[in-house]
Amino acid sequence: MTAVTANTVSLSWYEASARQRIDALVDAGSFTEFIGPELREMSPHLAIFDLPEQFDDGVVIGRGRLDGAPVLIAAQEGRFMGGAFGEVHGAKLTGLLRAARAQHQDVLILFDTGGVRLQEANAGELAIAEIMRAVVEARRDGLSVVGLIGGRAGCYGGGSLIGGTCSRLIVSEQGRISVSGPEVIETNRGIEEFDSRDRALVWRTMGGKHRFLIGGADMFVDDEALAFRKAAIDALKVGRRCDVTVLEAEQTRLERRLQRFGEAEDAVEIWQALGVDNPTDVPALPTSAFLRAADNRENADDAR
Amino acid sequence: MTLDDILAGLFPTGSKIETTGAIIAGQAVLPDGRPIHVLGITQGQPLGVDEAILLAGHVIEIVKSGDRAPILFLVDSASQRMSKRDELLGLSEYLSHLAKTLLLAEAEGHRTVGLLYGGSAAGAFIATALATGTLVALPGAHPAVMDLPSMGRVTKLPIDVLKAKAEATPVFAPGLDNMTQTGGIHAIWDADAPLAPRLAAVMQRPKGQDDRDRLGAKRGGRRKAAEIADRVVALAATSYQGAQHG
Amino acid sequence: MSDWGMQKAALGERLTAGRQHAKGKIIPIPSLPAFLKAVVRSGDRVCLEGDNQKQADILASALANLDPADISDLHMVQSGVVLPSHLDIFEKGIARRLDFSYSGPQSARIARMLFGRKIELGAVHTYLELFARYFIDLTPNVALIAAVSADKDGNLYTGPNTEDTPTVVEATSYKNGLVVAQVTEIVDKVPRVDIPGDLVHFVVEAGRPFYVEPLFTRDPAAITETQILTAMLAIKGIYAPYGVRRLNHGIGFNTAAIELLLPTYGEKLGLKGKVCTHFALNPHPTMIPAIESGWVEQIHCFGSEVGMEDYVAARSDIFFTGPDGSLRSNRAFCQTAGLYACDMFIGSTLQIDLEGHSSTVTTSRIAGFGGAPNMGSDPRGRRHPSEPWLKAGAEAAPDSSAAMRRGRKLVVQIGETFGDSNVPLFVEQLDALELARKLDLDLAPVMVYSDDVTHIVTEEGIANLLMCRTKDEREQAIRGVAGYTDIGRARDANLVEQLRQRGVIQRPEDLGIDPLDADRRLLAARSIKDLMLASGGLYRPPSRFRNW
Amino acid sequence: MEKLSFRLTAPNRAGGTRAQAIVGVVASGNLEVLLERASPADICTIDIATAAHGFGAVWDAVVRDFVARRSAGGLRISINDGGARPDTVALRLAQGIRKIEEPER
Repeated sequence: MTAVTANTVSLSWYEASARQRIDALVDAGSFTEFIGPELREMSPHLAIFDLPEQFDDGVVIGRGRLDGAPVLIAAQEGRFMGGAFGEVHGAKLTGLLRAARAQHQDVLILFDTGGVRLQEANAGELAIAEIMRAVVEARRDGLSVVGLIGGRAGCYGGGSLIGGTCSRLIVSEQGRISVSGPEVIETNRGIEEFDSRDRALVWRTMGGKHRFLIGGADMFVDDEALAFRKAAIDALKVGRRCDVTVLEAEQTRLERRLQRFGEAEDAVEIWQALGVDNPTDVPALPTSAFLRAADNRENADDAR
Repeated sequence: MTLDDILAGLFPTGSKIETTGAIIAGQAVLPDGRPIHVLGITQGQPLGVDEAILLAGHVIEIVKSGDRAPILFLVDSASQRMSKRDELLGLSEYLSHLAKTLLLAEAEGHRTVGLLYGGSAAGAFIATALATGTLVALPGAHPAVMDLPSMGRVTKLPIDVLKAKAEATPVFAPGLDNMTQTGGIHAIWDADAPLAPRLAAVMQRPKGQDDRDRLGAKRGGRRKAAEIADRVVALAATSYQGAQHG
Repeated sequence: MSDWGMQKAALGERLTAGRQHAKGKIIPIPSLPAFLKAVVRSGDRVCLEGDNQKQADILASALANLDPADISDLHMVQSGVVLPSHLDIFEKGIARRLDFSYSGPQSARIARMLFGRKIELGAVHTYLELFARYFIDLTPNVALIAAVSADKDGNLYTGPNTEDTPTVVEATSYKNGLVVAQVTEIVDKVPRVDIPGDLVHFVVEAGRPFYVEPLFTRDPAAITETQILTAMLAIKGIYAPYGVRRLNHGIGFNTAAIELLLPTYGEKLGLKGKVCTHFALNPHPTMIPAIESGWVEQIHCFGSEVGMEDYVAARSDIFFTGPDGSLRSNRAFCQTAGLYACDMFIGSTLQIDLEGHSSTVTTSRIAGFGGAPNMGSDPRGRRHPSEPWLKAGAEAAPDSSAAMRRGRKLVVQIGETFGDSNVPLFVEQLDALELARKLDLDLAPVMVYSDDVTHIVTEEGIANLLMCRTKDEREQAIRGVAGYTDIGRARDANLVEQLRQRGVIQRPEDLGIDPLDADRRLLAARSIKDLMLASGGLYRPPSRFRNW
Repeated sequence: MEKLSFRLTAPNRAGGTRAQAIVGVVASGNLEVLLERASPADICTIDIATAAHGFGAVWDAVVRDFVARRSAGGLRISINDGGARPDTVALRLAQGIRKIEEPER
């Protein structure tokens, strides 16, 4: 008989709020928030649409310590407006990344976003461009910017583009990374190409396991706050460059991906080509078995 | 204006630029005799993994050449390609990679100027035009995050209501003026004036910090972003000193 | 009289007509329309098999594609009106009269068609009641049923979804009715004989499985803190004191929460082995953690559940399985078990009135009852004692003689005071009454009658209606757990406080429950994936429930 | 959005020393509650911005019960509501009190 353990101590990253994730990630009690909810810096645009506002505009930013070292942190709240980037939300992140350079401190971005917030689409789009530039500038100063992906909203749209600028990405199986959402693909291409309600299809096309296998993410962890914490500590130890060597390596890596898998119709074909035994079983594998099966995955070490 | 008209206007002394599929690549000479690289995406095409990797490859070659010549990036695209294949292959990485190469070029001494002369939207806009050091546009260009009908579907608001709201704020509706007011576009060129001097003027602009949020504040289209970002930078400085001393 | 045997003769005519389109008993799919036209007669009483789970979908579509000029005035007698084609049959004028039990996904359309007089309604039944009438006055002339496979003799294998099939076939075939089965495939030898071929006249090889709705799959990710609180109240305030071992759960999220709290909260309360050991219940995925941790001894099922087949087969110590290894379900037997052999029914509803009547009917939706009125009723014919049954009986009539006192089945309505879109659970008057008036029905469609309900559980507390002595007490007990609904706010605070002193109303704090402890971390599984992992990979959830 | 404000006499003062606490998120059927120590010790003020119109009487009942039963004195409570049900509101308010009373680390 299998013993069932109660989930009394663990914190599911997928389920946790932005604030719970930060609390569980950093050294206990070490977090200081910048522009906290008491300052009520809310979106000035949602009222136009008669939509409710949130005191922190859906992102919590500040500084904490990770294994003793100071680190700047941003956590998106995927349940508020789908974690989408609006003007204030985006500017808090932009400011944090600019602060990283000024203070010479690494950054963790806890993504949980559907992309740009449509009600302030232009501001959100520009914020994403500004954040990407700030990430690259911080990395060129020798800083690490690590993305953590495993929330309800995934990491979609412009969020996924910011993710692509990070020095390392940590993902759980639940995490999804994609520019276009499933519904958007279905609307544009028809249900025959992509049935957005087929969640197994969605996950094997955009989910954490697939991204890890093709090198779209660097570390694969359980849906556990402590697993994310451990991975974040490790991720900050590597990948402190963003120069022509790194981008040339990424160019080679991404070209190779197109050559190897460009004709694949489905993720399972890609996993097969990667030499995974029983590729159709991949979605059902528990983490340890998956990591063994992923031995020959593509990786992006120093090529991101 | 057609692409040929634009290129002729920009480079009266001649250029060697080819368009392969939707990808523009080549070189030209500025009126002062200096060389300039020309890249871009044209014909209102979507930007997918195949296009992004080609463009990024060109940028990397330019950076590796060490010539520090400026790069003009022309944009008339749709949005990112919304397909299963592109997402299966990790489109976000390809678009980010392209953006990173442009940001790298700027940082490595190549001035990067984006010229938006047609459409562009969403991820394609971020990965191209918005990743250049200075973005200018020609009249008639039409950047968007999402078109209004799609926006209507998502927000469950009728188009008329959205249009009325768009009158009150530049913050959400598509269009060149809105994107300019929010600071995303440095300047809209006058279509009737010669283009070459305008390009030369942009090249004169001192290279520096990302000032789009400041432009947005100045133009009234994005009043909060710059102030919020500045406050975060200031808070991070003071709180850290406090923490170190405390 | 010399005309005995007329029904046999009529059946003979149908068989002859049908054989024109058959090879032996097998009807090729292309011949199905012509075949149906040949064997179905206008005015027939037809049972189209389908309940809240399995559907004879191919046969339903074929029936709906008949020409009303050829066949009309059918009287449909069927458990479920679930597929669009079930109502197309009426829309097109092929059928006129309807007796049924359940109409979940078609509840809005069936209401519109009833208002539009497109359907002549016999009655809305509970399953067991409709089955009973199959043997008395609603015996089908034709039954269109569904199975997994058949051999050339018509022996049928239903797999885990046997459900209504034996009942329908029994009533039809033994009373000279025609039985037609759709099967996925024809095989040389069926894995087990669920229906003997003698009773099956024709078989249609559909080439694909019949449709099954995963109705009993509740995603733990959607369970709210308030639902967890109601579950804690039910476990500590009802399961524990009555010692409820034999029971049935409804399909809502509150009872799913109870199932997921057994291995955690229930374990902490020391209830393992003392409650929830025997169930009349479908193979709910949310039962996996409780089963795996040894809480459950035995479960008999109405039907199966999509994705649970391998798990059930691997747990034959718990479930009823056949020689082929797979589940044997049987709705009629399980409903009987739920009626007579269970000490408790607990489930959710949409509306409860001031007397305690409850209904899932709203003015625009007629969802039917399914099995709820059967499970949720006190069987007057019960004679065997059990601790919970006797205790409930004693609470209802403390002054009567113990040896002559009927026990009571515990019938518990559980829910949050406000449902989706802030719609209150408690109402002055059930929408069912208004509906009955509009449709000119003799009987309002009430799911559980007030005199059967023993307890109401909301996040505000438990109302024990067994202990109410007057109509007024009953009303205040209901108002006393109705939270901030209009009904709840109009309570007599003094009377409610008195009821609380007497233990008629119990608040969370009276039971030593802190609402702030109602945390999702108490759930033994918080996602469908957790359930899959808890099953050791045996549970294979349908794609739409996955997030991996 | 509908705005509601309450200023209620609170029988019990909020314990603990934390200056503020926040619980919940603004989402469909959910709400966030920000608690700050700002009012006099025997007063609790509650300001609500809600997406659901016409539930003033329910809010009135919920916040009055809350202030009567929990230790809310001395608090300024601000709520952004995405149309939460009263039971969720009551739960979040109670969670907020528990959080602001937590010992500081």
